[in-house]
Amino acid sequence: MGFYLIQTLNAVAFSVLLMLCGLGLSLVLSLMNFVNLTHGASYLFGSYVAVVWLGSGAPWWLAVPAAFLAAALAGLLLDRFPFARFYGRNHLAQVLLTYGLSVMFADLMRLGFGAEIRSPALPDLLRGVVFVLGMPFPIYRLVLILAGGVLALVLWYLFDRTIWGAVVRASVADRRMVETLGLDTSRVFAVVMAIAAGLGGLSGALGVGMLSAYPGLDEEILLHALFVVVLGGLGTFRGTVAGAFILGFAMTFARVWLPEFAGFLTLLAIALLLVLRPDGLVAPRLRQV
Amino acid sequence: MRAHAWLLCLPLAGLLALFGGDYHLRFAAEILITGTAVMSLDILVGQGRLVSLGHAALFGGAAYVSALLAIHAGAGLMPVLLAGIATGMLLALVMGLVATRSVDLFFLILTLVVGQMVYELAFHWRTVTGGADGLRGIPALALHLGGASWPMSGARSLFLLAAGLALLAYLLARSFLAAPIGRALVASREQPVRLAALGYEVRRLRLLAMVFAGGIAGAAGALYPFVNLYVGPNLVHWSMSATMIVMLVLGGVGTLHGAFVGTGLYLLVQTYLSSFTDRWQLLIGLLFVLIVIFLPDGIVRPGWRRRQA
Amino acid sequence: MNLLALRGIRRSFGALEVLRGIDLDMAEGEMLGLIGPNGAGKTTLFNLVSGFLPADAGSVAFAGRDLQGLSPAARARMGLVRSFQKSLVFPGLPVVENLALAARLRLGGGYRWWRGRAVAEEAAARATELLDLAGLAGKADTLAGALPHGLQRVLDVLVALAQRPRLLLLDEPTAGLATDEAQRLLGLLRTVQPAPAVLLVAHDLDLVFGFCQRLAVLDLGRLIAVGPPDSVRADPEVQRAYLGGLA
Amino acid sequence: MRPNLLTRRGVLLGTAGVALAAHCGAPAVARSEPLRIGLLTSLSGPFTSLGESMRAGLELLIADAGGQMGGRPVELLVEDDGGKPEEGLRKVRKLIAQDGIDVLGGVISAGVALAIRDVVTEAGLPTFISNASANALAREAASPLVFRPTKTSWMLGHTGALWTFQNIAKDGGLTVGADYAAGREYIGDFVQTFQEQGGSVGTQLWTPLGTTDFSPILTTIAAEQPSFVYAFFAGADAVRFLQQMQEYQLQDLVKLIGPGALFDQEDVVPAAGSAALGGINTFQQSPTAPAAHGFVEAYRAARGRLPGEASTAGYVTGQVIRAGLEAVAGDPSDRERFRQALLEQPIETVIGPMRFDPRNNQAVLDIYVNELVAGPDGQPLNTVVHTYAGVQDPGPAG
Repeated sequence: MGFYLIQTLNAVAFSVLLMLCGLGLSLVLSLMNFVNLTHGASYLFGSYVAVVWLGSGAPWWLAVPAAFLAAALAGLLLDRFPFARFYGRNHLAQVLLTYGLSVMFADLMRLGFGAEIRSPALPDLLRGVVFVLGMPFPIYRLVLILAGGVLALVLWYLFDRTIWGAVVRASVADRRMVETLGLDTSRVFAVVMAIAAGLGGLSGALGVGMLSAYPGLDEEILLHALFVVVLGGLGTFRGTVAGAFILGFAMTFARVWLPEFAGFLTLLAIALLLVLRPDGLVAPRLRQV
Repeated sequence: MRAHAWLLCLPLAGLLALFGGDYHLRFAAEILITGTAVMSLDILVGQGRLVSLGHAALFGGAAYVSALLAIHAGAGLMPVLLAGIATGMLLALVMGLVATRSVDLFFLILTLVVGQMVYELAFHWRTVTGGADGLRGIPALALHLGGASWPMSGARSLFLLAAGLALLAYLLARSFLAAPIGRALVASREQPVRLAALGYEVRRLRLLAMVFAGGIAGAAGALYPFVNLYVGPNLVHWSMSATMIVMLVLGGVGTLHGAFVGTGLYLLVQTYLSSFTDRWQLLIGLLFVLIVIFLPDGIVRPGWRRRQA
Repeated sequence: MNLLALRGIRRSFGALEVLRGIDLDMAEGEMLGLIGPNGAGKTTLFNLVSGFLPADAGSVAFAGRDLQGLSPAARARMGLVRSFQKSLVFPGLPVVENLALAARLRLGGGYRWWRGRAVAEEAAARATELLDLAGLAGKADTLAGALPHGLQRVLDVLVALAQRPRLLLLDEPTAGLATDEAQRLLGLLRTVQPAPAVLLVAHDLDLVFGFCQRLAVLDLGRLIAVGPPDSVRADPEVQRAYLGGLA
Repeated sequence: MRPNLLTRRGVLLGTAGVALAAHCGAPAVARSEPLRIGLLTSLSGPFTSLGESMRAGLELLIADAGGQMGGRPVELLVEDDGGKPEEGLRKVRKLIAQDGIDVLGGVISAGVALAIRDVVTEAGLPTFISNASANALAREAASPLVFRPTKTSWMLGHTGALWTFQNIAKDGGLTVGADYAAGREYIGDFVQTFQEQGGSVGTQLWTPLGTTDFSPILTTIAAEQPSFVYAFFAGADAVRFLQQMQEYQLQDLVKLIGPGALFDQEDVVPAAGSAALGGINTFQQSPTAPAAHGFVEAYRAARGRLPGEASTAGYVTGQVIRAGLEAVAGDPSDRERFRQALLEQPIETVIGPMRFDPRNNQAVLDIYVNELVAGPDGQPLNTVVHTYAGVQDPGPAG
């Protein structure tokens, strides 16, 4: 009983981590119809920033905002060049551009942060466990679940329930119309790109306590994020959350029950779901025709 | 112009075959074989705008089957080639059945997923595939014809074999694209909805193109083990598919022959530039991004870039 | 037997009922004009008949066969062919190839790789014939995307004709064309042999009234009048639908 | 210690100003001509940090040797295999045919080692596998000119089982490993020896290579409360496994033992931090082994950290090559003589005395049992608690 309760909590924590990774990717896809494969690099960048921050002795609770800001700044620069001229293009062009950039960033980060595995010095506050029915569960993961939940709510409110979100969506649907209203759409896009990249960095800072940071992690995270987002239905917010939880539970329980086939089974589940629901779990608002 | 470039290639290949050393011939054979697989990917990417991240699974899957046949049954050139083609086509069919309902990002992910399933199989089915260690001890290749038998294991004969395969595959691909099905594939890239309104089943068209490309990739894969005398799971991993796309873009999408140029460029940079700097990946990435940014039509229009020698 | 028979077609988008029970018949070779104000549901009806959208209720029968569940491509192969409001040619292919693409499939060689020569030649002949008919023979090798807008519209209709349709659904084929260009385009539909039945949507009422034997008027998802031009013109409900908005 | 952009990666470490001799044609041996050592290692891909360490280790030895071996200046040519056998093969062919190397060392990944085995054998190139541990290379894939101055998987799994059986528990333990060739070998050899000793092993858990989240396994461990866990992970997997063990507070509850890679002093311990404390491993190498003392200090001076397996392996490979060359007066072109010289006399290395088994050219090594205790700086330090002397792989017959 306690065993399965904890395994469920494990699955939830992992799902939240997947959701965090997918959110930034999903945001630019749903709002700007832009495929950003540099997202994994944003994540890893955030992880490194957090490691360096925590190693420097600065207040630990500022590590996450610092990672957010650093990655957001990088996103802002990327938006100016070269992303902006690819916003209206087809997915293929975007995939190629951002994949090439991610190869470059991976090598640059290796140059800057070294090839070694880096881990953060976590504050003692986050290191304890709680016992649930006699089984240990780490406080760090509880914090992760909480942070992920709050973040998801904030984003959902911001983009689905405020005028601000409406402006972004309108900018995508009919750019010229919004511009006649006197709004600068390129600034809107820049802000969204910065937030999305920042989210990548933020999830990197939150996840680094679990996954560490090392060259190659960017690709692993990108793959997970892509699975989550595509499974959910290209960049719908609810879909990303659903995709993350399905993948998180599938991966966790495949490892509990059939660990030797876990990799294959996870892929099979993704393929089956996408064959049954070719547009993902939640049909998107916007689609490229 | 294109014709001239090809006329130049033939004497070059001849010179290499006559005077090249063992190492250079093997290297050239690897470029030609990998290039053939990349060219088959160009049929999908360049003509059908179907960006597959699972193409290495077709190529590498055929390589595994070919290596296994050679190790366990001592198969010669013809059976190995046929088995490779069949494997490539079969895997492409499965991949296509799963992925051709979708386009763009969905297609990309579904081909990636199917390709990774092949990888999982190659990685975990240790008793057959050797798992992470791969297959080695591949016997020399020979051509058996009516009782007679010619060894094909020398670097020179492997090079000539690879060159023959590349040329044949190139001619086949050209005739495929010039034929009604190839024209329809181009049309499906431009206006899939309109094409459906003409009565074409776009899915069937994409499936046929994938199976055709899979056959070529499979033929190339069948020869690969004999050049390297080794087959391992890296060959079917998605990162190999991504590398193939990088090679394709470097050489020019939609040109067919650009695939060979790009493959050669990539492998040369990887082999030689990496002796001088740890940062060769940065340079490849930069070159790639510059091409994508400043030659944007390449993705849409075939024949956009003709490399003058 | 009717060539096309629509019975009780309904379709909504969310809370919006776009089509509320359409019954319509068309005979072989007949030219029927479908008119109605913007948003009346004309394009939706086209999408339902050609299979690009499923209907919520009702049936579509073509040449006596229920089309339920058939893909757009399958319907096209039966001879139920449509054009699009936004002209959709294949811009990267030469003009003659645009037509040959359609003709080859009709001749059973659309997916051929080898041994397709006979089919290809016949398709090319058919394409050339149509180009001659439209006076476009000189443009055969131009890329379709390089044609001026008017000629792209003509090409679009020619592509549809190259499929040898029994029924042609034309959605605003004359939009953006000068009157004489439009006249010539519709004239083409009369001269081509065998002449298909045509369901024509156009905003230029003079054109529709001039060319069609029968008219159907769609308003707010209902057919409010079906009949010969004169009786439709005199119909008070039609006058209200068209003039009411202005009054 | 990264070379600058566009300087030849193979640094000329011989006498300054020795011109690059033309390297086509037969390797004519003149005394003044530099001896070319090829190093195939990973400078991109998953084993990058190991590859950089291995390169640093070998460079350190060549510097210690004054850039000379057997009276000849030494030129080191480093090539990157990216952790991929296909790339490694191409690089080895290039080193042989184009650069005309005299000996080859390196190789991190077992896949690469097995892939190049036939090529170097065919070329008759004396080859030293510095790091890859696949048992096959000491058994069915052994080759007369392929030496392995490092362990086999069996040597670590076997000694791990001996130690566990004698000092930890005779039953009630479980194993967990990364599900690929190396993991299967280590765990399989551990279980076999453990059972031969009369012990019994409980559940065997496997997780995919590159597992990000170990929580399903950790909860299983927490539920089973085993007497010990024998685990094999390497690199980032090892760091994550140790940290997550600590996160779930299993570190103090369960005795953790594994092959040395799980607690590699250079690759894993700095990142894992206190999560590594209390662990036990069997390893051919240890920073606290008496033989390693001078090397550890020199390496720390050069790179500011303690050496791990890869850097030590790079150094040891250099020592072995050097010993062989000294014995043949710097001329390895007579392959059989070179081989005999290597087989005949034991070599003193920084991992202890080493001799090669004439059946398979596999090193017979002292295997250390290391316990991770807090070092002088508070960081966990692999500390030798026992030494199994002269451990020999069963070899081709085994």
